[in-house]
Amino acid sequence: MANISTLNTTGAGFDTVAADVSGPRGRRPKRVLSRRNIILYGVLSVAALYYLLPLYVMVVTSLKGMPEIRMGNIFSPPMEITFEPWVKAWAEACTGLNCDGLSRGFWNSVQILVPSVVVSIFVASVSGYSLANWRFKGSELFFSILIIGAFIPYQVMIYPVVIALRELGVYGTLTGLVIVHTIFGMPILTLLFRNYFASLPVELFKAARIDGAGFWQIYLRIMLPMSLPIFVVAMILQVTGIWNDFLFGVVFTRPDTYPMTVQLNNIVNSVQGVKEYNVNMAATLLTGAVPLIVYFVSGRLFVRGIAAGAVKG
Amino acid sequence: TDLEVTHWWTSGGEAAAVAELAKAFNASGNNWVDGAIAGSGSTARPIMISRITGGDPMGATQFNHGRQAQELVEAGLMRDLTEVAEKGNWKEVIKPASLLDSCTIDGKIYCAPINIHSWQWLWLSNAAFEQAGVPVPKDWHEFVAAAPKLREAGIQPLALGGQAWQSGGLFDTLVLALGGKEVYESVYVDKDADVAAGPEMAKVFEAAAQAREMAAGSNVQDWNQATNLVITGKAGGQVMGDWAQGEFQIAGQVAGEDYSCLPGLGISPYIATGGDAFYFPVLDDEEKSKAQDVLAETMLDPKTQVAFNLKKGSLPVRGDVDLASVNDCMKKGLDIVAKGNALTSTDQALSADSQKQKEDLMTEFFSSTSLSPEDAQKRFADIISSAD
Amino acid sequence: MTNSVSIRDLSLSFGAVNVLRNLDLEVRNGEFLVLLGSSGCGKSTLLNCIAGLLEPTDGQIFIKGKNVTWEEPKDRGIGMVFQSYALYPQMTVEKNLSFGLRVAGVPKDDIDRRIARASEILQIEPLLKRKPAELSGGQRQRVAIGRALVRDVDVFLFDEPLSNLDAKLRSELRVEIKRLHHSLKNTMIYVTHDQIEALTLADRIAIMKSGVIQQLDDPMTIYNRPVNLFVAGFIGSPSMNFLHGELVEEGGKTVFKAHDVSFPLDGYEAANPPVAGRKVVLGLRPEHIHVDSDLPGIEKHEAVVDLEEPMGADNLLWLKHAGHTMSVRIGGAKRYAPGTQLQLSFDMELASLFDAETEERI
Amino acid sequence: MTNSVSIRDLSLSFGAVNVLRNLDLEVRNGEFLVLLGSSGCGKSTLLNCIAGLLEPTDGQIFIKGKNVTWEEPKDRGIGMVFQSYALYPQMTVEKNLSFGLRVAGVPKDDIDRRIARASEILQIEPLLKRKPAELSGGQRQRVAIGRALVRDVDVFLFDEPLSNLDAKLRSELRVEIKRLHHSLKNTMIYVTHDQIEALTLADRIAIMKSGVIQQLDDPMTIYNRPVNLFVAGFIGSPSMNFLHGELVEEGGKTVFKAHDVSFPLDGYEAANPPVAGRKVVLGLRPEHIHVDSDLPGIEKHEAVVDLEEPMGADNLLWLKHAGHTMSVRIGGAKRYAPGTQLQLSFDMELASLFDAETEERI
Amino acid sequence: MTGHAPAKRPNQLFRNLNSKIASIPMILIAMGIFLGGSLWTILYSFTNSKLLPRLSFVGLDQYERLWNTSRWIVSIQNLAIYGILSLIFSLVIGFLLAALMDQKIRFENAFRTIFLYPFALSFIVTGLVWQWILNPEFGIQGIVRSLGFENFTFDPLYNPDIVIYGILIAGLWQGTGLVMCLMLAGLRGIDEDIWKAARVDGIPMWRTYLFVVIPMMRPVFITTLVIIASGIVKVYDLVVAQTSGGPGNASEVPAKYVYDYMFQAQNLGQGFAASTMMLLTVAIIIIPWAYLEFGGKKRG
Ligand SMILES: Nc1ncnc2c1ncn2[C@@H]1O[C@H](COP(=O)(O)OP(=O)(O)OP(=O)(O)O)[C@@H](O)[C@H]1O
Ligand SMILES: Nc1ncnc2c1ncn2[C@@H]1O[C@H](COP(=O)(O)OP(=O)(O)OP(=O)(O)O)[C@@H](O)[C@H]1O
Ligand SMILES: [Mg+2]
Ligand SMILES: [Mg+2]
Repeated sequence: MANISTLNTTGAGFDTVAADVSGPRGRRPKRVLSRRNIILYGVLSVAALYYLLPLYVMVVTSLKGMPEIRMGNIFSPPMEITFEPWVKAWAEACTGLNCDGLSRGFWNSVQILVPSVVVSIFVASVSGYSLANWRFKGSELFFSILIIGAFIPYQVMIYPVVIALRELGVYGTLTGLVIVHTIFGMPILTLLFRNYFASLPVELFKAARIDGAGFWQIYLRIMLPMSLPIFVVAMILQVTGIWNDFLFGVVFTRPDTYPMTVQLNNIVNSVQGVKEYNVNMAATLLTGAVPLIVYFVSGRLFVRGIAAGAVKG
Repeated sequence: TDLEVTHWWTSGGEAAAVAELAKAFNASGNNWVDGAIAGSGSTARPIMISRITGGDPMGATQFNHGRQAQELVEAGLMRDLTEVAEKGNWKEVIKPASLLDSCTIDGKIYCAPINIHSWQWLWLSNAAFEQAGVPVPKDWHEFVAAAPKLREAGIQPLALGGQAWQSGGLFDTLVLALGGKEVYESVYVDKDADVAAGPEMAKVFEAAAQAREMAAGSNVQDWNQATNLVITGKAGGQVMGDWAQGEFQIAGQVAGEDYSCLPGLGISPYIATGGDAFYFPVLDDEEKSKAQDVLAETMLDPKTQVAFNLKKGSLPVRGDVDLASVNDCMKKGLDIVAKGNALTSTDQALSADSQKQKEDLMTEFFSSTSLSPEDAQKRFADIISSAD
Repeated sequence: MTNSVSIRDLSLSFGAVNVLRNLDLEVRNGEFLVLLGSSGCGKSTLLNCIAGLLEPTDGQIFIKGKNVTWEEPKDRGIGMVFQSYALYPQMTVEKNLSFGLRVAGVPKDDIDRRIARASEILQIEPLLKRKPAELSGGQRQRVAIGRALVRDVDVFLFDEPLSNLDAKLRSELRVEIKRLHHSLKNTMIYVTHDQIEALTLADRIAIMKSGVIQQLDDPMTIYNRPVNLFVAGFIGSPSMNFLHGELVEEGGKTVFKAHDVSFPLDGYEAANPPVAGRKVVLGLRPEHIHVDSDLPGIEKHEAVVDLEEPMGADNLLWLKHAGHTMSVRIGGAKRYAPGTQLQLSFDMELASLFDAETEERI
Repeated sequence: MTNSVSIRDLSLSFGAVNVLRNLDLEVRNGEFLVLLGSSGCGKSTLLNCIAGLLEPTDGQIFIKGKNVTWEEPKDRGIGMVFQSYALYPQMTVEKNLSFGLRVAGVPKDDIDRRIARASEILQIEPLLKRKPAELSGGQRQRVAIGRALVRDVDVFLFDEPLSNLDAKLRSELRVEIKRLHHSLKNTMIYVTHDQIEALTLADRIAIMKSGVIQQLDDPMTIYNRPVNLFVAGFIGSPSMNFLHGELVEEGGKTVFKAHDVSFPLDGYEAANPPVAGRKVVLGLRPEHIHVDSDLPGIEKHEAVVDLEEPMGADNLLWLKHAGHTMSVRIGGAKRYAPGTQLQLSFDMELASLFDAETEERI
Repeated sequence: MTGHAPAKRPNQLFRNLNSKIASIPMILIAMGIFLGGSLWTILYSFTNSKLLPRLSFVGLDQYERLWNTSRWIVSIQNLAIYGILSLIFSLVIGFLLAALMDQKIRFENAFRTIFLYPFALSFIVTGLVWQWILNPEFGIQGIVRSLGFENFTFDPLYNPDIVIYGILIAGLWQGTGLVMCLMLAGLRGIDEDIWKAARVDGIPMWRTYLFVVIPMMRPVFITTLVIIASGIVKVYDLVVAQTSGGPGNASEVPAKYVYDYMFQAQNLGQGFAASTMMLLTVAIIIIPWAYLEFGGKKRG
């Protein structure tokens, strides 16, 4: 009685197909170089080339000396690798009278970046949480205005913002700059957070309310721990956005607190006769390093977070 | 005391000149905090204005001499320098007097002019003409005539950077050189739209069309890159203000030997002088205000004037300084100023708005042959008629 | 006996949609009340109103005699268990249980005591250190119940707590919840759309349809004496068989007549004396139709088997009888092939009769 | 009779996980075969292999005698219906039905004819112009079946087609699918984890556990003569009652003894003669235990009611009997309060006996 | 129990008080900056403010002048060309890449990082690099010519007719990675069974993508559209870094016009008028969409 199934199954139809037993069996054999694979990886590789080309050019150029650049073509690898452009970009390049390269701007940027990222993400996440879970009359209206705000060019808003900050008395301070970054990061971040929080089960929120948790307790103890992916997305967006920002950095700071991008602009745009392309490229790479590293480290979470937050509506 | 000074002097010659200013100011026991913003006035100006109107002004800031800062002064945001000026007897020493006039509003002086610039210079590369086998031109007409030869030799006849103000400057130079003083003044100073639409100006536009052909193919953006084409002999010539002088100097070239300069394009005895000036926003801090005064004084100090202008390639604003060490080109300029042949620059004559409109028109004109000289002149006349 | 939860004239609308309409409901102390209704009829909405998670548009809610209409959920003395469990995913089971208490600032040793008690009752002691993701569906549901349990509340609210579980687990947990109620004796309000759950668990069942309670009674009454066609059709699986016909006088007695077949109404307890000539609907439950039985004195009807659905313990026959299809439930042992001829007899005492127009029970 | 689908020695693994292990299965022509098993046992995987949506690691698949192991899904002569319906959401019902045909280049009038036929069979003519979002769950499911129907295939594959529907709809559509099979007479392979569906629909049921078929038989055999403990426990709701004990000699007969209570094995048909001294498990279905019956000559056992679950047509009693809990199904009319003393008698002919170690039926 | 006085409905203002307090920054930003700032801008667009905002009204003068300015017209045309092409190409390329990435390929992480990294770089950097690669002397054109193809011409940044495409190349390089990510997330969200159903129906992969999957990804496309579109309207840095609007004014864009006239020409009124036109365009496109997406459907 042990194997009733096997006894049963080899019944009636066996002989009709017995001759066929030698036919196809198991996995269909696949060639590694099938047409599909060639097209698939071919297209991907060509695309990858297009995306990598500029990076390659930047790296290669930054390692060449000026004479080689003037003669050779931009795609050829350096005949003689020199790190001097990097040193120069980091520590020696001049703008006006200051000849300490990007190094000064780096720390300024960090000092701007950290509070701006933290504050803007905090404000946006709390707003998104309010919008998703604690709607009140008019909240959707404010949100719609925010979303429309995402389309307004920053240049248009500079004047009103300057006036607003002046009235607040924080113009030219770090606080002012943090406020500016918070304002302009608000629309997209709020949209992300709102969608993300709305996609979390409402029951969790209800359960927490019944457990007696209030607005902040639910935010801090229930929502926050569940929202890593979306916070990663927000963090990446803000780090890249704020780090790469030039306009606000220059309008809302002073020379001794200029962020790295202003220094970069100064190096790149201060032409002493011939453009020092190698130094420019080194400076560019140095400036882009922080967001690039953030990307390489948390890129996988980025996609997950996008899937969780951006795509649902 | 620390004093932050913003400016957009970041090219080689300019930076060296600024260093002289800073040295002189630091010698007075203060500290020059450099706030250079690279690019050009168009990048830097909004930042300066935002900061001044935002209530976080710098200690001093460069502005083009002229009408640009007028509203800031009227809004009471700029420091009154009348006392300093009187002490330094600026009214007497500053030549031409029009420079100080444009700093003067309601009888009070609000800025310190630091140099004289003039646009009307043609810079020529001797090497380039040698290579093309033509003598170095003596005026614009010869230059135009030599252009085909230069092309044949693979040399760009006229170097012109892509920034809008360069096209505008080139055109104004042509107006003064080819149209003459009367046309220049009736168009820009009196804003006479009839003259602007008239036959004299039509000739200028014809010449501009020629210049457009000569400039075709110069793929550079910045003015000093264009100058560099001349320095290296890749281009025959460039129409650029006297500040180009600084670049030649840094490159170690000698006027008359390596390069030639033709004020008024070698045709007109006149040049239009404008210049840079420093404004000093009103500050709350007593100490800083004092330092501002010191800086203003330092800027007009004869020694500083010489040191600065030598590096910058511009002319000093004082007629009483000894310029034994100046080179060939600067001497030519000084002579013209001394003769009183200095006219008002378009920066002073036109509002920034009209300037910008004119620049937009010219950059469009110089970059694309699809805009005919006739159409361009029509639009030019419109701008002049509505100019203020 | 005081009522545990009283709902007075409650209305709720989302925009233009009236989800609840002037609803009154009294839940007795210690009662197990089940809200039963099809999807979208407003059960969850009502439960959320009681819990304070939704604000009613109008009306009042009393819990233990206190007007709590505008109270915060936590101040109402209720605990709630959700269909999706709604456990805090990043906390251990223990943390999940204690969260509410910690928020309320209950002393540490009190918390421990309560958790110990709840986890003993629910037999989840070994799970206390795990996170929800490491639990099976049934265990999660138990923890969710535990979360209400530790809070020592007067009223338990359950919103379809078993819907996400598979059939086997569902029937097991059903028994557990019933045991829990027996031992705790708290008031419990339980929402479901599964009638088996409703019938097995409830002291009383409230059957809802588009925001209105149709019948509120104990399970036997609901099953055997539904007040209207909706309730009759809703309860029972497979559904009650409905025969459309009319009442006629036949031999001095009022009988039900449909498709030329007449059913004497002997034994039927009418609420109002049936009037001949009225269009009515006769409802007969599949298990109240007997096949080939030899009960004497009862009229027999001919029918043909159309389809047979063996379900193990029982066997469901779909019959063709005088022009309509009828389902009949018989024991699991007997089998009938499609096409078989049968004799039917009907249990009229257990039948229901409804007015065809008002759909009310006669 | 030729077999419609034959599976030979099929294995499939995802990486290191062996989901299917050397599985053999023959499905007869026109047969309705149900694959039943708990979640994750590999039912869908097997179905996907048959459909050609997954490539087996080893083994062969024949459909209508043709080796299709390496064929594309569309060339296998199969149609498939998914749990989530998988309708193309932006196309009308008609487009949904015709999409595959249009792509295959079937002539226009042929398409129309097939759609007309399918929609008539499934009664979805009025829905043809609607989009899936405008359909109810049951209607969607019908359209999904229609999509397989128009393709005129030999074999229908269903992957839990009713799981997403509510109980009422489920039981209605169940009957419809059964009717469909009666009228089409195609081979159908139907995956479910709902045993009621399996029992009512199947000609034969294959019960799976971790990728291995445990028993393949007709529903009555599976229900009444499960081959091992797993099958016995899996089928039937509420579950079969299991009593752990051993076989002893008593008065010349082998009897089952547990907790000092002995059950004579009169009438039990053992596959192998039972040997005294063996540890065994006795399985009794709830409906095979009789309460207070007056059947003569059968030993009576005392029991106490622990809990009662009225389910309308039946009543489920949870009893305490000699140290273990037992469920008993009785008619819906009789009620027993908890604590009531009862007399039980057992239908040993319908009982099952399993070896405690191998868990196989004795 | 009727003896109990009915509890009073609490003041609506204090309902969800914490939420309202927490939303104050959002409200301030929305109303104060975005709405207030826009209204302020619109108001001053009717004045002849120069360097500083002044309330001396001149009616529609600024608008008249704006629409008579060839540079503005060119800017609008450029934005339209850039916007439409950029939308189409980012969606097409982004989707194609995502579809390829979705084929269970090896090295998925590597490819994704490669496609996405440009997004981490600023427009300034992007503009600079591409300006260089597209430079006719030592960029692609120079290289190809030095290989012997003397007549090869590829100088988009110096040819007024195609300069906007040169900017597009750089813009796409920077932005398609994000689009790819969004699309990939969307594709991963498609029910597996749909694919299976299509295979059983014998529908080729490309048709499944075209007729089944893409229509199902409507929400993803909308989100992507918002993100791309908001970037397009704002495009400024890229142009400045690559061409400064040149050659001539061939690559001018509205945002740059606004900026130049506000700060360089010191004609705030003109800048504000141009801003207002941009705002108006945005509003015409966005408000109906925002209403449908967020206003229409109520809480879930
Ligand atoms: N936030 C809301 N906005 C608008 N309508 C809503 C909202 N919440 C629920 N509804 C509507 O109210 C009605 C009742 O919903 P409710 O959730 O109470 O139903 P239910 O009986 O619990 O159904 P289910 O058995 O599916 O859980 C439904 O028609 C639903 O569409
Ligand atoms: N793509 C996959 N990769 C790895 N493991 C998988 C994959 N698909 C299925 N499995 C595993 O194979 C086993 C069988 O899955 P299958 O979907 O066939 O189960 P099932 O019987 O259909 O269950 P259900 O009733 O939940 O649908 C499961 O343990 C599952 O985790
Ligand atoms: Mg509900
Ligand atoms: Mg499955």
